[in-house]
Amino acid sequence: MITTGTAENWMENFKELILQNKDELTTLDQAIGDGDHGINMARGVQEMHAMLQEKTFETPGALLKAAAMVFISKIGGASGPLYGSALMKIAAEAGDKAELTDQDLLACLEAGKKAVQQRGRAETGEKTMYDVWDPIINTFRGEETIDWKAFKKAAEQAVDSTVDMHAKKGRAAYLGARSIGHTDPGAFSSRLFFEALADAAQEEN
Amino acid sequence: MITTGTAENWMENFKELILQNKDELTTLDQAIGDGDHGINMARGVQEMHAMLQEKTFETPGALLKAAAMVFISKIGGASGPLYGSALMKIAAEAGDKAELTDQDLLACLEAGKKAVQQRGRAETGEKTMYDVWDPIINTFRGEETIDWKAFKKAAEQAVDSTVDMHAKKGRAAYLGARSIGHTDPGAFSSRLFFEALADAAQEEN
Amino acid sequence: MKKLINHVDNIVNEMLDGMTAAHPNRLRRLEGTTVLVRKDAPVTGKVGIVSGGGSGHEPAHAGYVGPGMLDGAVAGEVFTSPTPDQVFEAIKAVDGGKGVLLVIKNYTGDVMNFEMAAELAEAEGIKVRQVVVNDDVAVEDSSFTSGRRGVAGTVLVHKIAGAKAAEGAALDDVHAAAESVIKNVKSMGMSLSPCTVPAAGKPGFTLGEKEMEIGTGIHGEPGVERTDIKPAAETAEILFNKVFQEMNMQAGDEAAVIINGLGSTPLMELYIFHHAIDRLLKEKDIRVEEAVVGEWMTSLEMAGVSFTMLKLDDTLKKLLDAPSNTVSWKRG
Amino acid sequence: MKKLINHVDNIVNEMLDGMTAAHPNRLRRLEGTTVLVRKDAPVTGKVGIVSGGGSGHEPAHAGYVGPGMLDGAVAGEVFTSPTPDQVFEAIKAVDGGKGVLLVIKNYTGDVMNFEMAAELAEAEGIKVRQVVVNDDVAVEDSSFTSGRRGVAGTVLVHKIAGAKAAEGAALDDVHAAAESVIKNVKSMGMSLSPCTVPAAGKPGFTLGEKEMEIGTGIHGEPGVERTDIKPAAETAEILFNKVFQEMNMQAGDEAAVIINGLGSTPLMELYIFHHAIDRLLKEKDIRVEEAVVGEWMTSLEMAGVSFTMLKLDDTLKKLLDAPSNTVSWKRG
Ligand SMILES: Nc1ncnc2c1ncn2[C@@H]1O[C@H](COP(=O)(O)OP(=O)(O)O)[C@@H](O)[C@H]1O
Ligand SMILES: Nc1ncnc2c1ncn2[C@@H]1O[C@H](COP(=O)(O)OP(=O)(O)O)[C@@H](O)[C@H]1O
Ligand SMILES: [Mg+2]
Ligand SMILES: [Mg+2]
Ligand SMILES: [Mg+2]
Ligand SMILES: [Mg+2]
Repeated sequence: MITTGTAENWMENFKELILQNKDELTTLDQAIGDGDHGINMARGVQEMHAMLQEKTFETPGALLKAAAMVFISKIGGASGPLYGSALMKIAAEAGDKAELTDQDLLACLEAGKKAVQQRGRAETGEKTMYDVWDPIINTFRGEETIDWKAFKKAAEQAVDSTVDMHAKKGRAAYLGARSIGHTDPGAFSSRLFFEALADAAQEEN
Repeated sequence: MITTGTAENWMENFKELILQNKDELTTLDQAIGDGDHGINMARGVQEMHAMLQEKTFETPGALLKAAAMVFISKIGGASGPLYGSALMKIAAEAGDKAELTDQDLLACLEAGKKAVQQRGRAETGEKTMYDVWDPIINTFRGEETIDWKAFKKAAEQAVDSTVDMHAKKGRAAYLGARSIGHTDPGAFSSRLFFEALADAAQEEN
Repeated sequence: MKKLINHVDNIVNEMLDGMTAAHPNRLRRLEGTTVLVRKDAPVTGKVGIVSGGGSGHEPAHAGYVGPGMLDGAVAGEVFTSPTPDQVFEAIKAVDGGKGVLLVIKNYTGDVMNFEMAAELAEAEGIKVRQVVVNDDVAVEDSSFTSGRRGVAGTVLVHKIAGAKAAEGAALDDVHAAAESVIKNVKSMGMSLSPCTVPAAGKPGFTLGEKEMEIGTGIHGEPGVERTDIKPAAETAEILFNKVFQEMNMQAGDEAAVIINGLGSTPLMELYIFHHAIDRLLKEKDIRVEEAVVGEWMTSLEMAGVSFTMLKLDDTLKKLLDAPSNTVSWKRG
Repeated sequence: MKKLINHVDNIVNEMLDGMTAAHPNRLRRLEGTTVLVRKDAPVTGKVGIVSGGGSGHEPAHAGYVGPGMLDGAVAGEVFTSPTPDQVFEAIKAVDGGKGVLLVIKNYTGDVMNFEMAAELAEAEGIKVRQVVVNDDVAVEDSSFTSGRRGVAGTVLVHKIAGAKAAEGAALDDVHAAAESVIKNVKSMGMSLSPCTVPAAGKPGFTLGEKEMEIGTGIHGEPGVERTDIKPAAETAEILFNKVFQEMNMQAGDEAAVIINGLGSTPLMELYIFHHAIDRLLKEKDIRVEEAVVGEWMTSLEMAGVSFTMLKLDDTLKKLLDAPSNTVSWKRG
């Protein structure tokens, strides 16, 4: 069950996890990108945190939409539009419901996944964050309730699966086969995104 | 007694000494100048050597004039005009004599010293090559024959005397008091110039 | 990291204010944004041209804002695409009624952010068209990937689209001129040393004392090959051959050429590099009226050079030679 | 030492050929020399202007050869004054019958070599006058020493003397215009990292990871003070205050300002530096129409910046704004 409070915890947990892993994200991006993913995400979550401190929201959807706007206008790079578009669609799917069941939530995440796919013109196996979004949502699609431990585990495995991939999208694609052997930074931050959600949802229960 | 052969040996000895001390000269110039004195002088003596291989001369004066022209046109920087002007005046003073007595030679060196002074607007104690030229020529002025060992010793002492000087001319002057404690690079190369002469003259005897 | 900066967080802001302070009669900053526009923007009856991207490539892009080139430049954080809202502000500020062309360097982030901005602008009834510059032949071309990067050739797109717009051409024609540059321009770079994104505090990659990297991107993206350091002439040959092989050029053709320093390579070395390029051009009998040698699309303080060649026809040449009066590109 | 070069001995030669190859319609190399002159030199009925010095300061001096500035530039070895015979060749090639002005930076070597060239030219009946630029206030002024160094302010002497000559003025008047710049221009620099003379193969000095040097010369001559690295704004204040204090300026006066990168400092940082300078100018109420920010008088790949200020009167301003069309300085 996702309330406005859960949504807020989700975003705040995400902030914490990003800040804790900022250097790691940057290091990953230095290996196969341009070394700013940690910096970009940290900027975004800090701005989002500041916004959440200021405003109050009636519904999860309203809160997530506001978060989406911050991500879109504060991150830039590839990750800004991707997380921004995903959250925007998640919020749209959430509509003005005061609470979301796990099924509602899965529908939201499905919408978010599609946004990542469309905005990034991403396919599976291209070594991007989509390789976390897609398998997770596929795994839990149709479930009544989410097993949050399994959810986190799935996110972790999805990240690991990017190591052997040959990048086809994003900056890592410029490396061709040299991209193999590295974890995709956006996949890693996406795992944090889902981990933050799992932690928030578990607290709730 | 300086013959054309002695003059040639003088210049060839100078070449050898410069090349042997090229790095030392550069290091000295890095400390209080721009780090090119060894490079400049090496370029000059190599070109001079090439010229001497090609041409033959009737008199010491003719040979030294040709050496002067090479120095003027190949060294540049401060040292080019200074050594070039000095050798030009030395050559002019030598005139077309086939042999120079020690007294003739001292008159030549006196002319060379004046050229350094005029071209560089140098005074004693300003921490330049003039602080080698001036004391050496003063020490031996009026002597009938030159004691070459003493001559070399005097050159060495003159160089050492520059260490404590506060530079007033040349690049080292920009350092003000920070120039104190360093040997002047042009003084060091001038010592080599006089050492080369002493060695050539001693061989002769 | 040794940089002449104040606070890491304030770099882009101070840089932009420094630019308007230096060039108050040319540039104006849209308040509360990271957008610099022509002092007199919008120019009524002229297609507006907006470009931009991450900061750290100066003089790109603000150095090319002015009559005959760009109307607005949007600056992101260092090496990070600007956000859609900023690009949108630029579009609104330069639209003189004939629509706006966006010149985007082909990076996923730039493409997505500019695209979102275009969606916002179109929703407000502003005509927007986009071109995506992808001149970097170091990257394999493929329709299955995000494709080739946009690098120094972008400046020629600015120049030629800018000249077309200055003629009073319609948006579609300005768009076509830009596309025709993109079709005919290729570039490739190399680096001798990396650069440090200020907020990261450490270099984006490392190179040994005797190593160089061929094909490095302008954000320090790793290149295609790491080799022992080579003489300038040999390096020039590698870049030239790769670029030339991707172009459809014959003896007697005319080209524009940019020798682009990436940041800390002295002009002296760029001219030594061009000396080698010039021979290769003469061998192939390619005519170049004047090579453009300097820093046009940099990577902070990276050492290295890129080589750009644009095949010219009469139309492109006329537009290239047309007057422009910007801080960093003055012609005619 | 990582440089994009071929043989150390051939650097200046290839650079000069690279310049004429890049700019064949602007520059011509006098055969067998290290002199570049205007393509159309000598210009009959115009005073010729020759400058030059050691190489490694590009775009100085060849980048300033062209209509409205220099007629010839003489290149020495890296950081080493050119020789009298080379300067003499330049003088002969640019004398259009009205005599030649030599613009010399105040270094013992430059002064002596140019002076010898002037003697040679006068012996052949060419009228020659000289000015010696000494704008670097990092060095104490004194008539007992060789005095202050010539640095980036030299470019303003080229510009203003060049404009005067372009008007058709007599040698004495061109000389007077140059002297009036020299009297009113002051500069000071700082460095964050040293540079390596290619033939030396190692840096001219060393600086710790957290050190900077105030007052460094453009040949890597040690500066006046070594301190912990400071924020850009504080660094700007040190340079500005020292320069300002040596000038005779009042609130409301007008000045020309150059923010000069020494080689590897990104344009981004130069604008951040200027952002700080701009505030100081406003505090003192000094008007600056447009600051010149870029690389004008470099020191190979040294990191650092210099600040130059010229007090303007109506005459100087008119000459500064007059058209010039050289590779690196285009106006009007
Ligand atoms: N086309 C794309 N589709 C989906 N995700 C993408 C795409 N391109 C890049 N990404 C994701 O964005 C991440 C990089 O984000 P970031 O470093 O913040 O942006 P940038 O690449 O602009 O520097 C990559 O690791 C990848 O997961
Ligand atoms: N005005 C001067 N009078 C006499 N000697 C000088 C003068 N200026 C410089 N020198 C000499 O020249 C030397 C430097 O020569 P060099 O390094 O070749 O030239 P540069 O200073 O132009 O780089 C100094 O060490 C000094 O001995
Ligand atoms: Mg990145
Ligand atoms: Mg020296
Ligand atoms: Mg980025
Ligand atoms: Mg020197």
